[in-house]
Amino acid sequence: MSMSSIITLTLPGERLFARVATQAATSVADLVTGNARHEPAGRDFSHAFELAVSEAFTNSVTHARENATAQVVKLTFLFEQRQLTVSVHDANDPFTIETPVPDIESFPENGFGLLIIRKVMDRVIYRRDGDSNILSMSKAL
Amino acid sequence: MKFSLDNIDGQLVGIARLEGRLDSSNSKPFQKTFLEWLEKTPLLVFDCSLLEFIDTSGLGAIVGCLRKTLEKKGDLRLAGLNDKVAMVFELTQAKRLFSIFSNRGDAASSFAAEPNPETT
Amino acid sequence: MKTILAFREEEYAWVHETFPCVHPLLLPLCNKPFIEFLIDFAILAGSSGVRILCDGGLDALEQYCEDGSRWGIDLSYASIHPDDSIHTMLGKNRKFCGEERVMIVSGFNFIRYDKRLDYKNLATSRPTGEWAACPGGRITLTGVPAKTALDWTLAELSLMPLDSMASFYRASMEALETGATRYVLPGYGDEPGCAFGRNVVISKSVEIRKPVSIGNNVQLLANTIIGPSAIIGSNVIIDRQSSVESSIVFDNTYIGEHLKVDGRIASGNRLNDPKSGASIAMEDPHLLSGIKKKWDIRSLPRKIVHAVAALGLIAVFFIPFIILWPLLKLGGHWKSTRADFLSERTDATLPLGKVEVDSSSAQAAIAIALSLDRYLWLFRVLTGQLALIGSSPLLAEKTRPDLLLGALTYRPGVFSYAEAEDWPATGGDATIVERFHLAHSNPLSDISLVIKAFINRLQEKSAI
Amino acid sequence: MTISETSKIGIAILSLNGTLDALSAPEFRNNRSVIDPEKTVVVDLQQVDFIDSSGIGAIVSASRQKRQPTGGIVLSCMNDRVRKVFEITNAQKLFHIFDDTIAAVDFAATRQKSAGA
Repeated sequence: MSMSSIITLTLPGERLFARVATQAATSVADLVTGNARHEPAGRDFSHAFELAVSEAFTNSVTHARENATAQVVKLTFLFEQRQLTVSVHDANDPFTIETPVPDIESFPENGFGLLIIRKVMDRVIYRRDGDSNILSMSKAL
Repeated sequence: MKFSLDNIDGQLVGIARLEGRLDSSNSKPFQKTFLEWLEKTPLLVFDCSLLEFIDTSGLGAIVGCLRKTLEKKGDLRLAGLNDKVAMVFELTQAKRLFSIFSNRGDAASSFAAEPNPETT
Repeated sequence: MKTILAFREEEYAWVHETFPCVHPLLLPLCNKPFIEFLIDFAILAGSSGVRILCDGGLDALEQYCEDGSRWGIDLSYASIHPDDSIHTMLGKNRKFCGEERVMIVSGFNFIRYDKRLDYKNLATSRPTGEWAACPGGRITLTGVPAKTALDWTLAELSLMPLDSMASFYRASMEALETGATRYVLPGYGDEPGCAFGRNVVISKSVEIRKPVSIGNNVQLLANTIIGPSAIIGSNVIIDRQSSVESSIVFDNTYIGEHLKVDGRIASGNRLNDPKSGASIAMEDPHLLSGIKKKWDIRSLPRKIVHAVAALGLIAVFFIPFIILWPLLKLGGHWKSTRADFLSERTDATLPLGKVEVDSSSAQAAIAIALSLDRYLWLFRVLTGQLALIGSSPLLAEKTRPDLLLGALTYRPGVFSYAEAEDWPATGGDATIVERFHLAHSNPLSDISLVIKAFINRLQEKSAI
Repeated sequence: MTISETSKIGIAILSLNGTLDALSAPEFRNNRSVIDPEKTVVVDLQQVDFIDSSGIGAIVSASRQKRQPTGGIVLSCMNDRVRKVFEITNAQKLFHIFDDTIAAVDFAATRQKSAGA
């Protein structure tokens, strides 16, 4: 199927809306997988987006600057050349995606988010655009 | 890399000890140094016991050395190849071109048993 | 009956070091992934469900085996701890085991079995307890036997630990020699001891000495000698005058010219001696060969020939391009995205517009058939930034470690050699055919390959 | 997410239902049986359809608070999607994972007994 137009979703930057973000991600992923959504590969594809968006959204909300007014997180979806890309935009301080893998033996509580994103996605690109962070995550069908 | 001359039964044998790696980064200067050795004697031994790694260009360099030695009616013999280096010689069948000895002493004394080469 | 296959990372840690590109449980034995021998045996013993337990990652394995529907069984996965006893493992999988008889195969071992024998009867009738064992693990049965014991001495079953490169080599050779009579092995062959995969190109002068097993997409070039006892994986090229005897060549390996591979395991650019355990990584882009890298001298005439041919193509396709391009562009069927690609020089990138034509209309189909989507790239050949034919351009963010070793492995082109040979255009398959041509092509053969690539694209598009 | 708690032979069984993510993790984290360092807890994940790193983090941190870190929390009945996230983060190494809750309780009870002895 072809879906080269961009879908945009803007959500308040609050934990409560994480489910809205992940459900949007799974819906879009299901849409592009079409009939394959019931097969293992299709299910993995939409689970990957559910996970990645959940992690990215949580990161955006957790690292939001205090007292920032009208804090929002924007998601864009683009399906092109059999590859789905979701970008998560926020207005937080810059960060890096080159985080070390936490050592599980020391029972870490966090730091897994970007590890998960990198594992389930084919490509993760972070870029700073003016005052916003854009985390683009792509996976080919 | 160390080079020494030994007198073995009246034969002047040059023994070069190769060390570390011989690859594209150092095979050219190696060939230049070799020409200096060759001027001293055409009977040569490469002691490879400290040679850890060799690649195509390193192997090419050693084969080139052999060719130049043979042109001078001498011979280049090898000694003490480690497993990895031996594997490269075997794989490329360069092994067939060389007389290979387990240590430098055997390689050097092997020249003694032969009649004098023609001097150039 | 149910089967549990249990592994501990520590048992196969050596595989990670020696063959890092493959998940140890997928290590190919005679061109068949290790785990499949075990799954075959579980099925032979009458299992309807198989569960794979491991204390390490199973991701790659799961991607390969999926849910087992390929074998007609239920395949599932679970994790264990390295010190779990059989009792604990059964507890952790109580739901899976149910009330049925369970066969537990533990350890990274090669199972010697014979597919002609009736293991199903044996597995249901043997008394509870150990069935076979070796230092690396055992096969155990739990639960009450359904029937009285048969004469089970008839069925051969033994285990061989795969604890080193040497034992892996021995097991592979054993599987090759006992061949398809005992195991289910991949490949086709008219005669026993000779198994070939799909798309194997054999030059006339090649000598094949049984037994051999050859994978998919393999090229055996002139005067090569294959075997006896050669296991050659998929996407492999054995170049002219080389011989492979008593050896294993892994997937995606290029064996250069005039080489003698005897008693070795070659994997990518790594050559291993299973007997001494010695292993050497060739720093050449492909397995050591006598090829002299004289690209700097040869590249100029090549560039001229490519540029002249590109100019010809530009002239020929100017009219179709000038007609179709505006039509498609206006109709929204022509999309161009600009991206940075890796250029031939390792330190530079090359911005290129990648064109995507939506092939729904007739004009679009013609445009694709005529490769007009590549038309603008032809101008890059004139400037020398692209070759007319070479590797598929790679996105700049992709890192290819072997790229640093010199331009021999990568020369971005308008068309790729993989397209000319009609090989799968992505992944390891394409890389290997591109490497071969990058090492062997000359300006003239390049032109004929461009024509081939062009015709392939034409046929492919008209087939759609 | 909802948590329902039962108990069997002295082992607390927490059955989670729904999504275990950043929003619902505190609820799990603050559960009384989870906090108690002496108590061995079996967490039944059968009805958990989604877990992310915050969920994993909550379970890992709960486990750290237990007197026996790799035995204080025993997991059961995770589906494939949940299992994958455990694998990605390598957290499966920290837990004993069962496909049956009763078997998990049996295991936890034996562990507790041998630890107490």
